[in-house]
Amino acid sequence: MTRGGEQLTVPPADFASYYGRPVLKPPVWKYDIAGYLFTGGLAAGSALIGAGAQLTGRPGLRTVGRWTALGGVAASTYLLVHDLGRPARFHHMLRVAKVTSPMSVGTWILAAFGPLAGVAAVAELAPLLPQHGVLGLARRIAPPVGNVAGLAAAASAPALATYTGVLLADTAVPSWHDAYPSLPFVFAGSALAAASGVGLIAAPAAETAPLRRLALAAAAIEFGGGHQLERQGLTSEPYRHGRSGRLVKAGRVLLAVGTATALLSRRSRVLAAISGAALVASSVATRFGVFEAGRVSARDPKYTVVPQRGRLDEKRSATQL
Amino acid sequence: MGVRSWFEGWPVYRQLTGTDPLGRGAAAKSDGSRALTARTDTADSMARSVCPYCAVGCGQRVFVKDGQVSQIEGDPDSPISRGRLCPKGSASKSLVTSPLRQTTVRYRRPYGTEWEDLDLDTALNMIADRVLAARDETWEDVDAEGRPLNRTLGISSLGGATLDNEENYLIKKLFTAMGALQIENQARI
Amino acid sequence: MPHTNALYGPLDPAPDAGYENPPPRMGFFTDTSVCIGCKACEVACKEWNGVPESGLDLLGMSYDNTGALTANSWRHVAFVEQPRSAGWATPAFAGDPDGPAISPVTAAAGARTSTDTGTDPGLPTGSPAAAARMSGGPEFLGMPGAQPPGRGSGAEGRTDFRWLMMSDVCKHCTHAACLDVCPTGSLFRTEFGTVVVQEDICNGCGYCISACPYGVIDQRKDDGRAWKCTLCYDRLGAGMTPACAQACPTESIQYGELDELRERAAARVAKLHERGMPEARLYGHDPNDGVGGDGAFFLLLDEPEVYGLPPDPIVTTRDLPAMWKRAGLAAMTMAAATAVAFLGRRQ
Amino acid sequence: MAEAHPVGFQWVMEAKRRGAKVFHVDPRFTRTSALADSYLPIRAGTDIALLGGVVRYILDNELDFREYVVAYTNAATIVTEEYADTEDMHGLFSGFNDDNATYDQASWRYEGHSQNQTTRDSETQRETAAGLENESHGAPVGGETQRDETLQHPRCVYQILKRHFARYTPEMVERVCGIPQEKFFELARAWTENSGRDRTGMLVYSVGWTQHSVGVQYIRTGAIIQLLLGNMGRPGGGVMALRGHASIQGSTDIPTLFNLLPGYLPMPHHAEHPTLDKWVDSIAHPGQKGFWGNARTYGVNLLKAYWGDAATADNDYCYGYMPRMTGDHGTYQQVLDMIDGKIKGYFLLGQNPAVGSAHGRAQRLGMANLDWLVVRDLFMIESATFWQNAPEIETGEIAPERCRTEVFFLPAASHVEKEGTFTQTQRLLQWREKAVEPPGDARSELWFFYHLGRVIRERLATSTKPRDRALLDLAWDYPTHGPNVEPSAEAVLREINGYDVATGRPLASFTEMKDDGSTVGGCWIYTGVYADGVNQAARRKPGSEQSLVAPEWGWAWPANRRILYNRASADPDGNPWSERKRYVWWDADKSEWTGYDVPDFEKTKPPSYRPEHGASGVAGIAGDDPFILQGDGKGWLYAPTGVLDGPMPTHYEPVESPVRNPLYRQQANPTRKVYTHPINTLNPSPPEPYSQVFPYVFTVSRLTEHHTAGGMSRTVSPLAELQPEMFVEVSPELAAERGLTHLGWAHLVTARAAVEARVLVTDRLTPLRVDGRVIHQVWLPYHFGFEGLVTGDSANDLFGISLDPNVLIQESKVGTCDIRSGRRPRGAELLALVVDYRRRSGDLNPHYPPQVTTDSADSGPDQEV
Repeated sequence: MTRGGEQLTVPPADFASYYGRPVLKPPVWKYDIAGYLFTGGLAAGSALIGAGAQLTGRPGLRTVGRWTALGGVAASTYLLVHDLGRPARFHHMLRVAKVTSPMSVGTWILAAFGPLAGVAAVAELAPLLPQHGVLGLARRIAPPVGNVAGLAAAASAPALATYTGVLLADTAVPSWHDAYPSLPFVFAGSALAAASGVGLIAAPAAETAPLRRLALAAAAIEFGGGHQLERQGLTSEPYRHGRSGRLVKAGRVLLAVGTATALLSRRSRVLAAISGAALVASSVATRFGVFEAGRVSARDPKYTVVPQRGRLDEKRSATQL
Repeated sequence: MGVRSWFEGWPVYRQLTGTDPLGRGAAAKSDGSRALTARTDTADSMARSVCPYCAVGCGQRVFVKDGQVSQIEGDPDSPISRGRLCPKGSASKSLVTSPLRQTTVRYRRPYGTEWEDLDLDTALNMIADRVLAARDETWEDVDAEGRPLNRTLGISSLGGATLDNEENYLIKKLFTAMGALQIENQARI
Repeated sequence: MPHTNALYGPLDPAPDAGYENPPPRMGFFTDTSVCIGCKACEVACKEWNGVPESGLDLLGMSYDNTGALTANSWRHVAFVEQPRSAGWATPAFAGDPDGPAISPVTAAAGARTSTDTGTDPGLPTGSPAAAARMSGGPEFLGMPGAQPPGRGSGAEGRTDFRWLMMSDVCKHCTHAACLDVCPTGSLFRTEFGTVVVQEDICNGCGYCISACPYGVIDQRKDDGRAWKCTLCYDRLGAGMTPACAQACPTESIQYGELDELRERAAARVAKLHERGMPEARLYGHDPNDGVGGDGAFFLLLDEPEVYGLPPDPIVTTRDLPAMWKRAGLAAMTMAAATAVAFLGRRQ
Repeated sequence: MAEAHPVGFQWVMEAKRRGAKVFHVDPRFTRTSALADSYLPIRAGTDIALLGGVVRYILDNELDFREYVVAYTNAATIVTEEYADTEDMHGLFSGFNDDNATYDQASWRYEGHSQNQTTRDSETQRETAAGLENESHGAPVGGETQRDETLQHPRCVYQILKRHFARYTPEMVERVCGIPQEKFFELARAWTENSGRDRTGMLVYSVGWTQHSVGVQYIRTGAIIQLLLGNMGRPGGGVMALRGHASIQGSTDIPTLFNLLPGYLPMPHHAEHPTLDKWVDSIAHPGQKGFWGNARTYGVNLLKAYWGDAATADNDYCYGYMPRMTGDHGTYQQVLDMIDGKIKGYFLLGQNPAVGSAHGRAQRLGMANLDWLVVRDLFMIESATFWQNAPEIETGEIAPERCRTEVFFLPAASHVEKEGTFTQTQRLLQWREKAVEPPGDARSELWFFYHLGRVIRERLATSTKPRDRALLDLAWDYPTHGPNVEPSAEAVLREINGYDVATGRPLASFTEMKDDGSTVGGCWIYTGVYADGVNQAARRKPGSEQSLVAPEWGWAWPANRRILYNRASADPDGNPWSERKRYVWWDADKSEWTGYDVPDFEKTKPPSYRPEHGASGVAGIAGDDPFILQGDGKGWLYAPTGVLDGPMPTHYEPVESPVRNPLYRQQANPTRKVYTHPINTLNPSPPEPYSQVFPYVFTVSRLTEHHTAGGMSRTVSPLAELQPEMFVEVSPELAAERGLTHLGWAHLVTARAAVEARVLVTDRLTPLRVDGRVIHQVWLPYHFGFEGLVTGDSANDLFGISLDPNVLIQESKVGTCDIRSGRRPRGAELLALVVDYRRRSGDLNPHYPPQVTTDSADSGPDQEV
């Protein structure tokens, strides 16, 4: 069977299962986590943009980047805690530091990134402080502190944006695990796209040139690094079909549209805003699509049994030869 | 707890300084896990009993803590069951501690539509009254030919087969002395 | 330093987890060839561990009304009615009369087992394809494992009939993904080499649930935390046998030192082969398998997937170094892309 | 066995590991079948045909253990000329009396016996379930017999047996049971090949076997096979009854049954037992051989235990106080009497007849027509709430405001809240220690009856009525203890054991009992359980520290013997039959019987002992007669008396059957107990017309996950969830035929009731080819009722009441029904549906299939006669 010139290699779905029930437990994560994938990425991308703007002297963009980073990380924290079965025990995450646990690694990244992003953003409030007194001192100290914090946050931002790829991939969920080479790139691209999108909407038009290039880069990373997502055999099926497939596809289309519009939007605020919205929407769709694809793949025993059975049969025939 | 001991109890510290850098075992063990004991070890007493379900007669050990049954499991000493129990026998603790168990006397008066409460002693006396009345009302001294009957057919009883031998013995003894003949048991069924 | 096989390959897990001079690794060998499906293991487990009720649904999956291992069922007895020879037995229904094939209506209704209850066992509502398979009718593709009981077509198919039963449990993997991904250290390796959730630590992040390649560990809805078999860690500490193994009437569930159990299992398989049961095979016994061997392994009489087990699970953390590499690469790409974007022309 | 007695099944698996071959015969493929080497599906109610086929196979091929059979069974004994077999009488034996549908057993007697020693006519025996008395001893028969040890005499039991079972051919087994011949041969071959000098085979049944109108004869057939193969009294042999309730054995040993007193002494009958002498003579049968010669001793000791000091030789030990039977006072008669308003009060003691007894509707309507009802249970069971929640509320047959029954619910103590003994299925008494006090008002039965007796005696203290003497003279002074004033169970056990009146020394054995009032003993077969003043039932020496027989764990009656009649494990000379099967043997050096178990024989009676002519009682038993409680010391292949429906088992169809008996013109057990009462109507069966209105066979039994009527399992969450709903198992073929869908609803209809259940379509049920027809069987669990965590219609509602004549146990393992898709109708429409079926099946009057059908000549092979 071919579609659009692409060979669909779906093996015959002839396999045994226990009353058709899933082998795996589908993830218990609620949409909080899909949302977090987006907000975390947005925060990371925005921190990078904030730092870039800081270093290249684009104060408006810097402010937008820093505030978006703080907003993103605050939302992320809320979503992560909200998703816990026992939210009051959030701090147990800090009991251990485990390199084998992407979530532990992510916790420590967030623990570093969050305060830095916060400091950087709060520093933007310095002009509002009175000139004199203790607060006056703060007004003078804040900008350099904010600058250091902003750069430090940006330094940890790429890790924040990409570790989530490992977070999903380091599971038994077939469509997530098998996509481990692609997911960090998809998420890195998606993070930059979202952050660029917010910048395009909110930053002064004069300062948004890097964002257009960044949007293009985001698209390049997501398409280039993540093109394998839909092409890795049976377990990529959920990225193409069903609701999850439609979401992923929508993400791709929106990314292309958003990037193209961004490149065309030099003089137009309206076009910039449209492109920004498309880029943000692309990121949301991609995150929810990837999240959903994993859940689908865990619920259908086919994605667990068929590849494993194939592997086993291969092994067996190899030992028999 | 001092800051130092708190810090030294922090698993991350243990990871960095101990034998478990990946935080997989020794470093991650919690206070709860360290304090864990089997409740059979901490029971106040243990009674040796027998499963109440089928007639195989599997040995049970009944552990008691603070006057409550805390665990019932197979008695490995039993040559019959060798410590094993089926699902019913394994559920014995749930049986005896079930929240559905009735623990007070309930009374339904004639033509009543609801249960009422009744004192145990009152109930016992009311039952004694009714037994004696029914017995008097239906007493048969002799048959048509004058042969002794010494009985009442106004009272029936049907017992389950989870009754103890001692209980069955007293039931039969009392009913026989009372002339109540219609005493039956699951053994008929 | 972590062992070279810390993520994959044969490993003695207790020393790897920081225990010096640990006791021998303990485990379960579940011999399904003598399982009578009595479910004593399920009940004994619940009684000892105070596991709550897991629902009062008639599932129609033979005598399995538990459905799967869940947070509220740490042992699960699977029942498979199969028109296939058990090897040594005389055909169960040979010579019985044949009748008309089962009606499509029956077949269709047969597939309808239960409504979706989140992570509880239920219809795969998230997967229309799987749901379609289970609901029978024209879409039914004839996959044997998805057949509801009674789907067989009369005496011919039933002549060689067998009823498989198997008590499933947490595998206590050598390489336990649930443990490794746990961000709180709630899941930990005991000195006996078993894998246990520490209920005073777990904050219900749910990561372990997605990580388990066997679909064992699960979140308890009203409680939020993750739960699974502890191999009765408290009893082990007191030198006792886990509740399920102690209750098991036919020694289908055997508890002991893993090394010894492996030897016993090998001998049992050899014996069954000798008795004309070539279908007997071990599952999860091999330290070279994808999870480094299971602490709880099985003797099965059919392919693992027939019992709802993954045929060849590989611990996800085997690929973790590669994943981190890809993430690092992506992160650097991201940083570089940002730098390039800002270093470009001002307009 | 795996299904209902999983822990017992470990020993089957142990045997299987060592190479034993396991066969499982059941109407449905169960968890036992799954582990068996071979499974034989059978049409419910045809076991005698299958086992009869095995008997014929053994005799035809001379595969019996001849040395054992000649020496230890009555195979060589010659029967009178008057005896006529079913072969000659269309399925009836000689002596049938049409008027009351019973046999005069005189023509069945041994040659040379003037008459059978029973003094009781068969009808009285049936009414009083006299067969139960034979649980500890054989029916009375004279000891001196004429024998032909060549087994060639045409009237010797061996030849009679051979002729009787001649028509039970493999072809006939297939026609009757639906078991293919090759499977039958596999079973017969394995059974015979694994029996004999070096090997033994065991027959295990669950007590569903007893719930047939020919239940006793089922077990008789099994016993005949085991005797022919030499499997009785030997290790690894026997007929093992798997009883379903903890102390159901104890409940017959120390009975709460209308017709028995402790130790299988009969309850006095008004006509037969007017005096103590008549009573004990009717048990002892002067002149008879065996241990029952001492019946007077056992009787006097019981009376002394009951009435203590008041019981003296002068007043016949208060024998006159005993109530007298006049007929059938069994539980089903009682229920019908309740419906008719004859019974005032009813005690239910841990029993749930609204669900557990046959014809649930009759049970509930009976309870709704009492003055008062006392329910003692752990949980609010259906039998306590019938006035509130019974299905009859919906149909309008019971309305709370019109139901006068006064109900007392008294909470009972659980097994861990009281101490006492159970007698388990292997006759083993085990003492339970008390773990905790019962909660709230919960009390033991011991407490309740002790205090009820105390209160009643206090009320009557001043009475002068003669009828109250029995209560006032009763020995009722048990020590009490604890906050609840609990009577001492050990004191009761000591009384059951018996003691010397003068010294209070507990008796060590029933042989120490005296018939002069100097000893007391409540249950002679239990004497020894308190030997040396030690509670022997409480012994718990670990199994790992003793021999396989484990004699120091608990205590088994009689005299702590673990295998009955174990003298048969040695050959007539007293040597083990083989080294492999060594168990009990004669030690010539010490001149005594010895072995792994307590020898079930007089310890010093040598194998060569021969009784003098005319010797009676124990002295009449020869040194090579292992069956010491039988009148002739032999295992009975043929019962010259005592079994009311024939000296040998005969296949009769169940009372409700869709099939004409392929073996004889006689359709069903002609001597079965029938209750003609408006509520008890039965489905028509061939040769009557309209049997096709109820074309399917249904059978009920247990699930591992539940217990009997569900009072101890549907109320327990970890069990309730494992089998949460009432269901019916049907084959795919029947599902197709009746349009039933998996997990859909179906309802089953009989002339009594319609019950609904979820459908499980399963390959484990199979249609059978019976006499050229396809017969469908369905299976239901009988655990469900309307109270508890999980509820459902009760399967036992479907049954009518027909009883086995020997023990008055109901046929509740097989019946006929129709099955329809969908839920049953509700309310009045439900009654209308049942009425409609009755109308279709003949007429609306209560219907009872004819007892005798020998004049209906439409049965196959029988037409040749």
